[in-house]
Amino acid sequence: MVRAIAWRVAGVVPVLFLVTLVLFLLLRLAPGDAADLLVPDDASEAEILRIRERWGLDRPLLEQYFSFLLNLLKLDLGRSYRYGADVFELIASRVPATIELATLALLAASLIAIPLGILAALRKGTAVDGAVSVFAIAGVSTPTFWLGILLVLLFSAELHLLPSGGRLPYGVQLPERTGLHLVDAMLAGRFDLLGLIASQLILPVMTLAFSMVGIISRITRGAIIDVAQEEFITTSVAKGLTRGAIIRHHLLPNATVPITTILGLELGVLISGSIIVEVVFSWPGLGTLLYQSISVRDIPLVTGIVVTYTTLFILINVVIDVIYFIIDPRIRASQGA
Amino acid sequence: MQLRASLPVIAALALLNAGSAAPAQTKPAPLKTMTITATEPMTTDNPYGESAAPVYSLWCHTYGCLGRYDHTKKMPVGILAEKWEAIDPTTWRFTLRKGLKRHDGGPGPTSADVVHSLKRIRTDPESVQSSFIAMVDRIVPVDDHTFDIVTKAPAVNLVMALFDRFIVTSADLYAKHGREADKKFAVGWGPYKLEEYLADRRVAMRKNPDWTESDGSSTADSPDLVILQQMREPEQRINALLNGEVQVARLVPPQLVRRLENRPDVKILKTGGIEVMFLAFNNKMEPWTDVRLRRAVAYAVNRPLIIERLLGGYAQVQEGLVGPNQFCYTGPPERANAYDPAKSKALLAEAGYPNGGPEIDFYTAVGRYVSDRQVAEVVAQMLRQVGFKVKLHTPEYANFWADVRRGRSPFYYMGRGSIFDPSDSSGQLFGTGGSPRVQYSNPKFDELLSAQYKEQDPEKRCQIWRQINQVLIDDVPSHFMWTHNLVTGLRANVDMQVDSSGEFWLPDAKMK
Amino acid sequence: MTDLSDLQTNRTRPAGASALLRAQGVSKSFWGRTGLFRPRVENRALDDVSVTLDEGEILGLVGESGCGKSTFAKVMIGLEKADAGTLDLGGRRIFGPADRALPPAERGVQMVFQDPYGSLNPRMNVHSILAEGLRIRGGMSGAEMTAQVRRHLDLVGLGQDSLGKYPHQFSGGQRQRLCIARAIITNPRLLIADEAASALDVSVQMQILNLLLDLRERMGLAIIFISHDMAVIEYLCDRIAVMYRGRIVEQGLSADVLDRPRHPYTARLIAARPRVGRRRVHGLEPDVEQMEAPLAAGASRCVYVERCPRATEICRAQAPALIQAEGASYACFHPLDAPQD
Amino acid sequence: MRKSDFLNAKFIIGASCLLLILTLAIFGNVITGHDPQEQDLMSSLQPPGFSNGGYYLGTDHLGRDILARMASGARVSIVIATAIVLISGVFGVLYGALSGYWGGFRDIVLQKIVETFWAFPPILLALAILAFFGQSLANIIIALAIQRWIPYCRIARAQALVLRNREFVAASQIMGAGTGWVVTRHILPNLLSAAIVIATFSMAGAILAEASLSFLGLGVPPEIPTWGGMLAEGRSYVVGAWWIAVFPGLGIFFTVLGLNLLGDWLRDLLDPKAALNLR
Amino acid sequence: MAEPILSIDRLSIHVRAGGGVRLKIVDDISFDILPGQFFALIGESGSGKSMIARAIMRLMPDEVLDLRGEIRFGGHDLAHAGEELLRPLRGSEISMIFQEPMSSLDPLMTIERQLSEAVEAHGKRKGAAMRAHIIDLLTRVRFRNPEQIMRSYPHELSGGMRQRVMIASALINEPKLLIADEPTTALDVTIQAQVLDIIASLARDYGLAVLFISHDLSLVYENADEIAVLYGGMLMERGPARAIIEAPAHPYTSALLACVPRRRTGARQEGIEGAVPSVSDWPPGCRFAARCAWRQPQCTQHEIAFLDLPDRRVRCVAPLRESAPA
Repeated sequence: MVRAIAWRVAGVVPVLFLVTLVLFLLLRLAPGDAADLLVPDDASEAEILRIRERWGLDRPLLEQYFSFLLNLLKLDLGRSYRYGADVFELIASRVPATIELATLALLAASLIAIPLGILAALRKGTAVDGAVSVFAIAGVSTPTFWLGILLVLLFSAELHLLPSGGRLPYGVQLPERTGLHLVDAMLAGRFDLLGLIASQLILPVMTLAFSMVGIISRITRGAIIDVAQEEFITTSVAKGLTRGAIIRHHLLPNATVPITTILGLELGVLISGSIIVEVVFSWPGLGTLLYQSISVRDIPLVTGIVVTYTTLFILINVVIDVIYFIIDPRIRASQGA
Repeated sequence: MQLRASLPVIAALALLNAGSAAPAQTKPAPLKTMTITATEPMTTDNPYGESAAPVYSLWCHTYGCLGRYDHTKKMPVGILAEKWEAIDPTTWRFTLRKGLKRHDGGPGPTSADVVHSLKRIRTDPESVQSSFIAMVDRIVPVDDHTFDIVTKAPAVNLVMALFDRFIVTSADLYAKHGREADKKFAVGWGPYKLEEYLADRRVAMRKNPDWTESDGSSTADSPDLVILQQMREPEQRINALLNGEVQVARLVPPQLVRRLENRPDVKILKTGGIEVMFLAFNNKMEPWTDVRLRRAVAYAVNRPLIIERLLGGYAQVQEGLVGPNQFCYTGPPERANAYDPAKSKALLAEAGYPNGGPEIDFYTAVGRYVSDRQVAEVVAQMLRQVGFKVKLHTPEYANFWADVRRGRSPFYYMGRGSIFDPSDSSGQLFGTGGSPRVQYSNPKFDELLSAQYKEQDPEKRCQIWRQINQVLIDDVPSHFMWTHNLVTGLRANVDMQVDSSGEFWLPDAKMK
Repeated sequence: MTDLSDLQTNRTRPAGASALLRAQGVSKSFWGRTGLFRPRVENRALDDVSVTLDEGEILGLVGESGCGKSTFAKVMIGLEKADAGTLDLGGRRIFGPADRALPPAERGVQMVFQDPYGSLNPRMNVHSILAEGLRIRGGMSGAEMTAQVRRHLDLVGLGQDSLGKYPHQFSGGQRQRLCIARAIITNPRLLIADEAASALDVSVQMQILNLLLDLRERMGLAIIFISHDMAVIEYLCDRIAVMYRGRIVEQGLSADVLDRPRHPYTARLIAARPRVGRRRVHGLEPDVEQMEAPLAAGASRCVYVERCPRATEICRAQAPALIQAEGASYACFHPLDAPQD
Repeated sequence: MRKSDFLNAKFIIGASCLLLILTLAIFGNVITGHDPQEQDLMSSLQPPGFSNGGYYLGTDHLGRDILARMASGARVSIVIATAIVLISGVFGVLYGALSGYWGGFRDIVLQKIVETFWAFPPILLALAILAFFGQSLANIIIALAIQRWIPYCRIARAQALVLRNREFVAASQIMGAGTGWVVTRHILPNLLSAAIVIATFSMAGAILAEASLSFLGLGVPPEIPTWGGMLAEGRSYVVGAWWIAVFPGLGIFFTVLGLNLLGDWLRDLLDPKAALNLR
Repeated sequence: MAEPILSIDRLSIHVRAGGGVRLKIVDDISFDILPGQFFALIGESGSGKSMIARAIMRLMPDEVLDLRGEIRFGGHDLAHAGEELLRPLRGSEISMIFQEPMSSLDPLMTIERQLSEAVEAHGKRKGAAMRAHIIDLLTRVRFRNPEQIMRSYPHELSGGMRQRVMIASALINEPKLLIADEPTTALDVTIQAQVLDIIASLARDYGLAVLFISHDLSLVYENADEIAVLYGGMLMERGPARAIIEAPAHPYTSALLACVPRRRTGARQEGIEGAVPSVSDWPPGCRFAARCAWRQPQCTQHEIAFLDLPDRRVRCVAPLRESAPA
């Protein structure tokens, strides 16, 4: 299994190479120059030239790319044009926020969607199924930004129940270990902070989760229905197992594989697609950082973030593989324990 | 990158309340905390690494700068400098305040620190501030607290150029720690101490107890703790203000102002701005070489209507570069480019387009200025009404700016920020050999511009400016539209002034 | 209708060049992994398989699932490439170590598959299905093609009204007829039927077997019929080759093999065949199926040793060579016609 | 409720939603006398009603007729969504079908490229394209299509991997069919129904994606009214002039709802397992 | 004569087909199974045999609209019993094995868990006793190494082995009736014979009644006590196995027997002409008439009633007792 994971991780190399190459070409060929955007309006041409030289923007494209690759091998992503800071550190300071948001959103969506999906599948063709369907579609058809705006309007500006955005207010002492606030608070034994952290998380998580409920409940419903048609389910009925036992022991475990697949894919999509929610809620995550760094053509930062996304994406896939491995003895056998 | 000083638990609790919007709790020693929204990117902790008014303002509050322009009193006032005078056309003598203590208990600012600061502006590889000191030749220390600034040419506007921008940092600390000093020893002499700097997210400052204003006025009511919280989305700024998460919401766009109206816990503060919005022509690109067409554009645009109906009245029509909020404003110009579609049509016919045309490409920045895209849409429509065949482009800002800066945009709507003293910006924008954005060349303009630099008498200088402004109005190298009003939302317990630059001086702010 | 079957079964096989198909020493291994980075394991699907077949003859290739009989079909048809051995069909070398393997279309071999549901494209109508081979080959007008299609519909006993119908409108047996029509429309010299009747109801199975016999009579078509059912083989085939774990363990004329099986495995297959009116030989083994390890290349033992009631030391020590006997050849140290030690 | 009634309900509601939108797209401009582009600052932010100069659904901040813009927006949104679905669908299906049919090394290489696209944050690609080629209808379509072909590719590949082992493919190969022949006659027709189901869902997604791009300021040029653009612009007016955002929001909701219901219906219809098997 | 353990009385099954059409796929079937009897239900595709098997267990697909008639088992009418009555019977009193051994076992569970689950569901044994019982059963279905089998997952076993596991699972609670729905069809012929032998010998050992469903008369000949032949949802012939095989009375039974391939010594064996008619177009009268070599005009005119012969019942106007094909 370790080998299988190693193999999977090794598979990331060509992908990373392609990603960086495409990215580099895109950013370098696109109009709009980082140097133009770094200096103030009234800067002279000489000033712009100086900046270009400083960041090596005057060197040939290939040379720039190769030095980037070389640095990447040393795990050095360079320095951000815009922030002047080490890209790796900048990203490290933002990644946990995005991961916390995406993971909780996925968790929330799963907790709602999977039971709904199961319910719809078990009551296939009834009004319950229809209601779940409509609820799911409502989630799918509401633009994320719109939902976010309305939620803030309602819960913050009017009802004053929840904060409108941001992660933690200033002055809250939370020693950062993982960067995931809920986890950090628990590690530090600051259970008093959990409510505060949760209050900050609730709206963005709800917004992000709502759109996923539809997809996940559909997939769950489909997976359960597929499994329910398998012969071994009939066998279990023939054995005289109770309905609950069949659902718990046979239906759900066998539906786990397709559901896990979609959850993994969704988490990947979430991590790279949470930009809008991060913008709406001023969430200091990777998405906003990417959005801003693109708009100022901060190439090292953009590249660094995309490399991070790609790596996270592959990691998620590895985790999914591990889950398959745990669930499914057939996969265990084919990959060698 | 983080300056996490330990904080009394009490503050954490106070903020916790603000954050969760629970009813205010009474605590033995309430800390007056003011959270202010920020939109400009706070990207680097290097005080010379960014060039934008809010960033200068931040460092002026913490490290301290030579002085600032007090928009209420309409005069420059010192911060670290207490006195300045021109001793000859190219030399200004400055005296630093004595008795200031560095936040870490170190000595007050000296001439050596000023010299060091100039050097950093010029040579720090991360510095992007060298433009505003372009006129400075050198700084000569006279004694510990006195130094002379020698300019390359006569520069009446030196003080205005340096004030609000020239950040003084400690030479000692930099000598000891180099660039690390900005991260770990971000201490200066200003009225606030920097407590936390999270790039692009949040800056926290605490009141410097040793600070006294140069005029001795009381700072007792000013906030103890000030947090600049980055919030780019206008909706969010409003929501946060209404929810009590922030006390000051800056840059409220006109369409959202109504959400603050008639709220007992919120007040609206309106300030005339100095960011001049204009329709710029590239005067060397067809068809804009023809002044008749430029004028036709100017007459076609109904500025008062746009201000009233689209901008909610939160803007002031601007004729020329020097409007009521600028330095040297001497009243309305003799001739202005008022809305007159008939005249516009006549000019078009005269220029050879009696039946509509020419086909023009019109670019606008998007999301950069107040309602920029919407304004451009209205302008395009108005131009069409007189006969222009307009194609409106809304490129992403980086591309827009790259094209504008390189002189590739023929016709565009944008703003020129913080024109208070119009000297430098007008040279750069409209002077012969200036930036290629406008490509305007008029010997008369150039001549007048260099004349005002040499004019020491403020009154006469402003008269020259009146002429310059008229040239710009008549020749329409760009058509000036308006300055937006800066609308700030304040919680009811906050009392403060926002300058026309959009900034504020925290020691003057009052909080209950 | 002349019944040629007696003639066929009584014919002695001329040795040598006149054979339609000569497969010699065909071997094929699959390389599987039990885990990444583990040494790959060779799994011999075909081990030194030699078979000959005359014009108009029906050869039954019999064996259980996984014995390699389908792999052999794929190798002959060109869908799999053999590792070693030669294949000659009608005097032409279609595969050999030094020769370019002929592409499937040029070999003159066609195939009918087991599953009548999976072997017809559900989105194509009968005309397109039957005409596909003609279209690919080209050089035929639309009218000619339709004529051919109609003729072959007749030949396999399907009505002309089927032309515009889709596969789902047919029963399993009718589909199998369509498959046969599709296979013979390009005039192959050899037809391989891979379990072509196993998935059908007994009544329909007999129809399909009879159709194959008809085609052999009318067109002189040579057929290799692959099955696990000895009864079907017995009914249909002139010659039988028994395959076990990639090897031919016994082959010969049907009557010889069936009446006097030498190899214990052959005997076992015969005993298992369902026959009405005769009681089956009960020889229940303690474990009817073992979990068998994949057979390594060059294993020097009899492939059947694990299940063979007659196995002795020698069977475990070396692989039996093919022994020629009257009417058949077999690979066994302890053939059933020899007294057991 | 029996299953078939339930299915029919899905079809009826789904089709009525789309019919409503189509009616709006076709007849919307007939009902209102206004031009969708026509600005009238003097009557900006008119609420909906019948006594406000014929602005039945009100006007936006520039005094443009919401109804006229809804109608044009419906057309544009439908065109955008259809184009995106067509481009991404055709490309993705072909790519996936070939990749799956070939298998082996070529499949690995092709799938690495897919992973690369998949790992890219979608917004980045859209932004890069819109930045590089400028904002136009065509570029929006390309920018969105480029991220949306992957689901088709995945399903097409998965199906092709199964189909290539089907016996009718083998039969075709034996008769000498080449890749082109097999893919066009045997693989593609058999994965079409799966692709159509994805297409209905994807079409809904495309409409939303366009709205999101507008929110980030990267939508279609301002002359072209789209629901996404209207919604994004209307967000500042949601308190006080709700109609600017609510109508396009409803438009999006009903279209997406309709498409999803039809997609569901189609999937249930095409699902072979759902059919009664009496053989 | 002993009381029948299972008694099916005038059972009809209706299903819903596309377009709201209602089809009767099982038509008025009656038969009894005595304790310890090996009862073979023979029929080709579309004869409705699996539907009958599933009706007894009430494991029917959604399409089934209703059951008419009675299925009597142990004093209950299973055709109209509720879940709470059926569940304790399933796997305990009546158990069932299916055609596809590849998909009848849960791929994610070890064999041991799947077997013990069946025991636990009825709470008959626990702990070590249960384990010993499982090992005993696995030995009885002729696994040489039961403990290894218990640790295995289904994918590690061949089709025949899985089917034997299924048999073990079905017998684990010592039921009174075993329903085997074509349990050997998917297996190789050699394995088929053995699996059948295992079922038959275990049934003898346990005194178990077996309802064995197959399309192949030749397969069940040796083991069956009683045979019922089904065609187009109707019972065609029913009687003792030996009698039916040796002297079939219904032309269909006879034709089926003729379809078992034999050595071809002269003329070919003729199969049955045509195909099984599909449910939607069953003809009036005898459903086999169209394919029958002895067809007479009255065959298609009215419903054919059962004819009670001394040793069997047959649904034919002219049973093949004396007559021979023309």
